[in-house]
Amino acid sequence: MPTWKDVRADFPILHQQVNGKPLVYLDNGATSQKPRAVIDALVKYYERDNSNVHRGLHALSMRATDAYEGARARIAKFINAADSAEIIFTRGTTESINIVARSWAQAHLKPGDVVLTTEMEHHSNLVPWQQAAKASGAALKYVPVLGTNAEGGLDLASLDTLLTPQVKLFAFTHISNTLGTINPVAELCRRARAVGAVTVIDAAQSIGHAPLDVQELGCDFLAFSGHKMCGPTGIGVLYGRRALLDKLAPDETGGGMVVNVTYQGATWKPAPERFEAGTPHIAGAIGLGVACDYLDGLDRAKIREHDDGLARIAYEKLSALPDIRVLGPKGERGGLVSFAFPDVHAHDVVTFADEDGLAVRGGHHCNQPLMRKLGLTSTTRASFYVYNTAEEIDVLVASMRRTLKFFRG
Amino acid sequence: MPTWKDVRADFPILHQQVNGKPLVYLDNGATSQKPRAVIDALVKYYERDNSNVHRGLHALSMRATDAYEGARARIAKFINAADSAEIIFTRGTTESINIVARSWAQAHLKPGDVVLTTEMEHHSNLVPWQQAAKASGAALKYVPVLGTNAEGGLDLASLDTLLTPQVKLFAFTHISNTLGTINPVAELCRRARAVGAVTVIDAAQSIGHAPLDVQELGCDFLAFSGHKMCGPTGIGVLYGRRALLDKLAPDETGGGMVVNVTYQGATWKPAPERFEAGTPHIAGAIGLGVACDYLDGLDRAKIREHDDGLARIAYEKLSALPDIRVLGPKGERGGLVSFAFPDVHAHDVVTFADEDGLAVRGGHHCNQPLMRKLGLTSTTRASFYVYNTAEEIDVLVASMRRTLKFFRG
Amino acid sequence: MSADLTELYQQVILDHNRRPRNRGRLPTANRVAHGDNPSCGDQCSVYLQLEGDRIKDLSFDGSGCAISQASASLMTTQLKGKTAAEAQALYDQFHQIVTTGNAPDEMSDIGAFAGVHTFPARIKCATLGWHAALNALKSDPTTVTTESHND
Amino acid sequence: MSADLTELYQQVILDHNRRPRNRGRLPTANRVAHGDNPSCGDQCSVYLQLEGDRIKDLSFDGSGCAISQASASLMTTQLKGKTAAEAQALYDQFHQIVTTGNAPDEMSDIGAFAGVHTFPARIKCATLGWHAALNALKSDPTTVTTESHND
Ligand SMILES: Cc1ncc(COP(=O)(O)O)c(C=O)c1O
Ligand SMILES: Cc1ncc(COP(=O)(O)O)c(C=O)c1O
Repeated sequence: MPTWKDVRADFPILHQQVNGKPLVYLDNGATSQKPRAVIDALVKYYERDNSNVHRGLHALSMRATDAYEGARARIAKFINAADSAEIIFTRGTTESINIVARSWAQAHLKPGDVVLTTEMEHHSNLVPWQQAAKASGAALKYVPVLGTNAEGGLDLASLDTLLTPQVKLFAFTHISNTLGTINPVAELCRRARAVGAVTVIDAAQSIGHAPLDVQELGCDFLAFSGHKMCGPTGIGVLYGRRALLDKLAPDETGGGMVVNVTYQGATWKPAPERFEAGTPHIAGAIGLGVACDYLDGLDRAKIREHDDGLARIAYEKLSALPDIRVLGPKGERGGLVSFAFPDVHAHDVVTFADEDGLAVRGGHHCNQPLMRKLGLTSTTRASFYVYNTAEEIDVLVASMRRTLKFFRG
Repeated sequence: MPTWKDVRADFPILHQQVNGKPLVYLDNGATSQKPRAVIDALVKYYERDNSNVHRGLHALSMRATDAYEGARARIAKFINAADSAEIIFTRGTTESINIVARSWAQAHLKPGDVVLTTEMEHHSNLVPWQQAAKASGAALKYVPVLGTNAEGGLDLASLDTLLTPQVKLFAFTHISNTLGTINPVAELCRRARAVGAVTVIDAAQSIGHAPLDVQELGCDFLAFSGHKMCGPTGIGVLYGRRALLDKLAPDETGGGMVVNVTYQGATWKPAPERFEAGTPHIAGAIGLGVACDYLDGLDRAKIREHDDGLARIAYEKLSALPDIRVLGPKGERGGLVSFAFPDVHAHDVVTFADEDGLAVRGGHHCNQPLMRKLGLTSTTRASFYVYNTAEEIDVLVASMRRTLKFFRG
Repeated sequence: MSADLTELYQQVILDHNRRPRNRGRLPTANRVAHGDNPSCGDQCSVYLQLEGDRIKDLSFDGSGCAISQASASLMTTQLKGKTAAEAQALYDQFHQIVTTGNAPDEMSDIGAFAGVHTFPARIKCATLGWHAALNALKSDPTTVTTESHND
Repeated sequence: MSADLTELYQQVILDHNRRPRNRGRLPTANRVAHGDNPSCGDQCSVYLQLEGDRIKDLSFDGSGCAISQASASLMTTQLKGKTAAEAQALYDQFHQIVTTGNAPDEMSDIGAFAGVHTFPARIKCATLGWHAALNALKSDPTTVTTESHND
C-alpha cells in the first residue's frame, strides 16, 4: 500500500507553484487531477492503437475495440454492475441524466404523475427533470432539506407523504456537492421501489471517493463523470439496469447504434450500443478504465476514510473562524466543506486564496435554489481528494484569516 | 513548408509494424491519426492546467477557461465563422446533427413540411432526420444519387421539383464517405435559401482535408468531428449562424447553461453555453484547437491537392484489377476510394490486407440504404490523409492482387 | 501467406464459400429466422422444415464474408435430420471450437473453423447462421444478432 | 499582500463595498434593469429616474463580490445628472480602464478600478452594474448579463 504522501508523486500537476506558492488544489468537487497512469494511457492509445471502433477488422481497429470494450467491462466491475451492457458511455453526469430524463421520461410520464427529487440537487439533476415534467405534464416535487437541527440532511419523514404511487421516478444525489451531506441512497431506493418508482442516483460526488455497488444500492439508473474520479474530460457513464435499458428508446441516433437502415426507417441495436450514436470518446473511455484501476489500487474504502476525514478536520478548524457559517452536517460527511462569511463575498475569498496558491471554488456551485433557501448567494468550497493533506487545511485556514483581516480591518 | 515525407515523422503511431509489415494506415475516413503536437497539448493540459472551466477564479481554472475559450476562437477562425459564439462543442458530427434535429426541428417542423436530404448520407445524417420527421409529421425526401453516367453525383436537376417552399430544412454531406463525391455545397445552400430552407452541412469528411469557409458556403449549420481532422476523440463542433442559435431552445440542460434556476424553472444563457450543459470535454477542445494549427501549418489547399490526388491515383490503379467495381466519380473526388469485387467479400479482403500491414475498412460504411441502391452489401474503402504516400497505394494494389489470387485460384 | 490465415481459410471453408450447399429459400419450410451482423452488414436467413422435434430439411440465404457464408452452408449439412436438442449440442461444440481452437479429431468438418479463434472479430461471422437456425428452432421469428457482448 | 491585489482592492473600492451609496430601490424610478452574472451568481438591479434624456436620480441593489458591489455603488455617484450619451461615454472610459489598466489622472474615482485589468475574470464583475444601467437607459427591461464573450 502506498502512503498518502506517495500518492502525490503520481500527479504531475501538483508539483508547481501558483503565484509563487506551492499549489494547494482543493477544488476536487469541480474536477479531480489525473495520475500519470491515466495520462500515459491516453498517450499510449494515440501513439499505438488509435482507430475507430466496432466497424473495423484491421489490427488497430481490433485493438481499439478491445481496449474500449475492456474499459466498459472494467467500469462494470468498478460499480459491480451485473452486465457490462449496463454501462453506457456518455460525456458526463449531465448527459447521463439528460438521457434518462428524455428517453425514459418521454415514454413513461403523463399528466398526474409525479417526479420526485430533492432540494439539494445540482442543476444537472434538477433542470432536466423540470424539462421532463414540463414536457409530459407531470408534477415535480422536492424532498425538503432540513434546517438548523439536522443541518443539511434530507427530511426523510416527508417521504411518507411524498412517496405516493403517483411517483414514477425519484432522482437524488448520493453526496451533495454543496452541503457535503451523504444521503442514505440504499434506503431511498428501497422506499422508491416499494411504490414502484424508478430511481436515478447522481453519483458525481461519490463515485471517486468510496466503494459503490449498484446491486447493493438497488438503483435503476446511476450517473457519474470520469473527470471527477481521476479520469479524462469528456467521458462519463450512465448505468442502467438491463431490463430497463432494453425497453428504452434511443436518445441520439446515427451510426453505430442501428441494425438495419432503409430510406424509410431504422431499427436499433440493444444496449449499450443503442445509446452510443456516433464515434465515441474512445481514448476517454480507456482512460477512465485506467482511473478505476488506479483508485482500486489505493483501496476505495481507505480513500473514503482519507477524504471524509480531511473534510471533518476542515469543518472543525474552519468553524473556529469568527462569524463563519459552515454548511451541512457536523459529523459524517463527504469529502468537502462549504462555508460563508456575512461580510466577505466568496469571490473575494477565492481571489485572495489564489494568491496563496490555493485553488478553492466560490459561487453557487450550480445549486442556486438551495442557496436561496439557505439565505446565501454564494459560498466558498474546499473539496478533498487522495493527494490532499492535513497541512493543506492549515494553509486554507491561514488564508481565510488573512482575507478576513484585510476586509474587516 | 515541410515535405509530405516530413509529415510522417509528426505521427508517432505510423512507425510500427503490423503482422510483421510496416503499418499502412488507409482508414482515415473512419478516424485520422494524431500528430505529436496534439498529443503533447493533451499531456500539457493534464500536467499543468487541468481544472473545471467557467465557474472558477483560481489560477488553474482561469488558465483552463482561457485555453478552452481560446480553442473556440481558434476553431471559429478555422472555418471563418463570424463570431466564436457560433462554435458549439459537441462529442462529434453525430451529436451535432442530433442537436439540430431536435432543437431546431422540434420548434419548426409541422405536418405538411418537408425535410430534404440525399440518398448518399451517412446514417448519422439520415436517421436523426427520420426521427425528426416522424416526431413532427413532416415528410422526409431524398435527392437521388445518379447512376452509371454521372456515377455518384447528386441529381441536381431533381432539385427543381424537390426544393419547394414546403422544404424547411435541407441536410447534405459535403463529401460522401462511401462514394468520394464532392457535393456543390455552396450551390445547394444558395438554392435552399431561395426557398427559405435552413441548411445543414455534414462536413465530417471534408473539414480536415480542405479549406472551408462557412460564410462563403452560406450554410446555417455545419457539423464535424475532431477525431477525423487530427484532433482527439470525443470532441466535435456544431457551427450555427448566431441569428438561428439565439432563437433555439437548449438540447441538454443542467449546470453551466443556465442563468437563473429556481425550484420552479430555469432561464438559459445565450449560445454557445446554452448548448453546452455540464462539464465539457476541455482537453478535447484544446486538442482540437491545436489540430487546427497543425493543419493550417501544412496549408489546407495543399492538403486537398495531396489527399484528393492520392485518391485519383488509387482510382486509376485499382481500376486495372479484374472485375473490380470502383464507386463514385472518376475525376474530381475527395480523398477516398471504395471498391467491390463480385466474388470476394470486403471482410475477407480486409483480413488479408491486415496481414500485409494495411488498415482499410470493409463494410457498409454506415451507408446501408445507398449500398442497397447500388446493389452491394459492402465495399472496401481506402481513405487518405496527409501522411499517406503513393507507394502505399502500390502496397494496397499488391495486397488486392494477392487476395484475388487466393480466392479465385 | 501466414499460418494463421491458412488456418482461417481452410479448404473446406473456401469450398463451401464457392459452392454453398442448401442455398435459397426452402419451399417446404415451416420455420424461418433472420440473423444480422449490424457492424459488418452480414445477413443470414435460415429456413427449416421441422417435423415434430426433428429438422427434416433446411436451407439458408444471405450475404457476407467467406467465413459467414461457409459456416451457414456447412451448418445446413450438419443439422439435417437432427433434433432440436442435438442441434443445440452441435452448436455448443461449434462455439467451443471457434472460441478455443480445440477441435476433436472426429469432427473434421466443423473442425475446419478452429482457425477462427485467432481472429476474435470473426467469431460473430462464424456463428451468425447457427444463431439464426437455433432461433428458427425456437420458433422465434425475430431478427437475431451476433453483436452481443458474450460472443 | 501582492501589488496586484493591492491594486485590485483599492481603498475607494473597499470603502464603496463597506458603505454602498444609493443602495436600495429608488421610489421615484421610472426605469429598471437587472443584471446577472450567471457563473458567479452576482446580481445587480439598477433603478433610474429618467427625465427626458437626463438621469435625475438612480440607485442599485444586488449581491456579489466587493468589485461588483463597489463598482455599482460608484457608478450611481457618477451617473447622477448625466444624459444617456454622457453615461455611455463614461462607461466607454470605464471599460477602457478595466480592460487596459490605463486611467487618466483626472478621473481618480473610476480610475480606482484600473487594477481589475490584471484579473480578467473580474472584468465582468466590474461592469455588471454599468451594463444594467445602460440597459435601463435604453428602456430595455430585460435581464442583462456580462457573461458574453466580448467582455
Ligand atoms: C459523412 C459522415 N458523416 C457523419 C459521420 C459521423 O461522425 P462521428 O462518428 O464522428 O459522429 C461520419 C463518420 O463516420 C461520416 O463519414
Ligand atoms: C452532484 C453533482 N451532480 C452533477 C454534476 C455535473 O457533472 P458534469 O458537469 O461532469 O456533467 C456535478 C458536478 O459539478 C455534481 O457535483
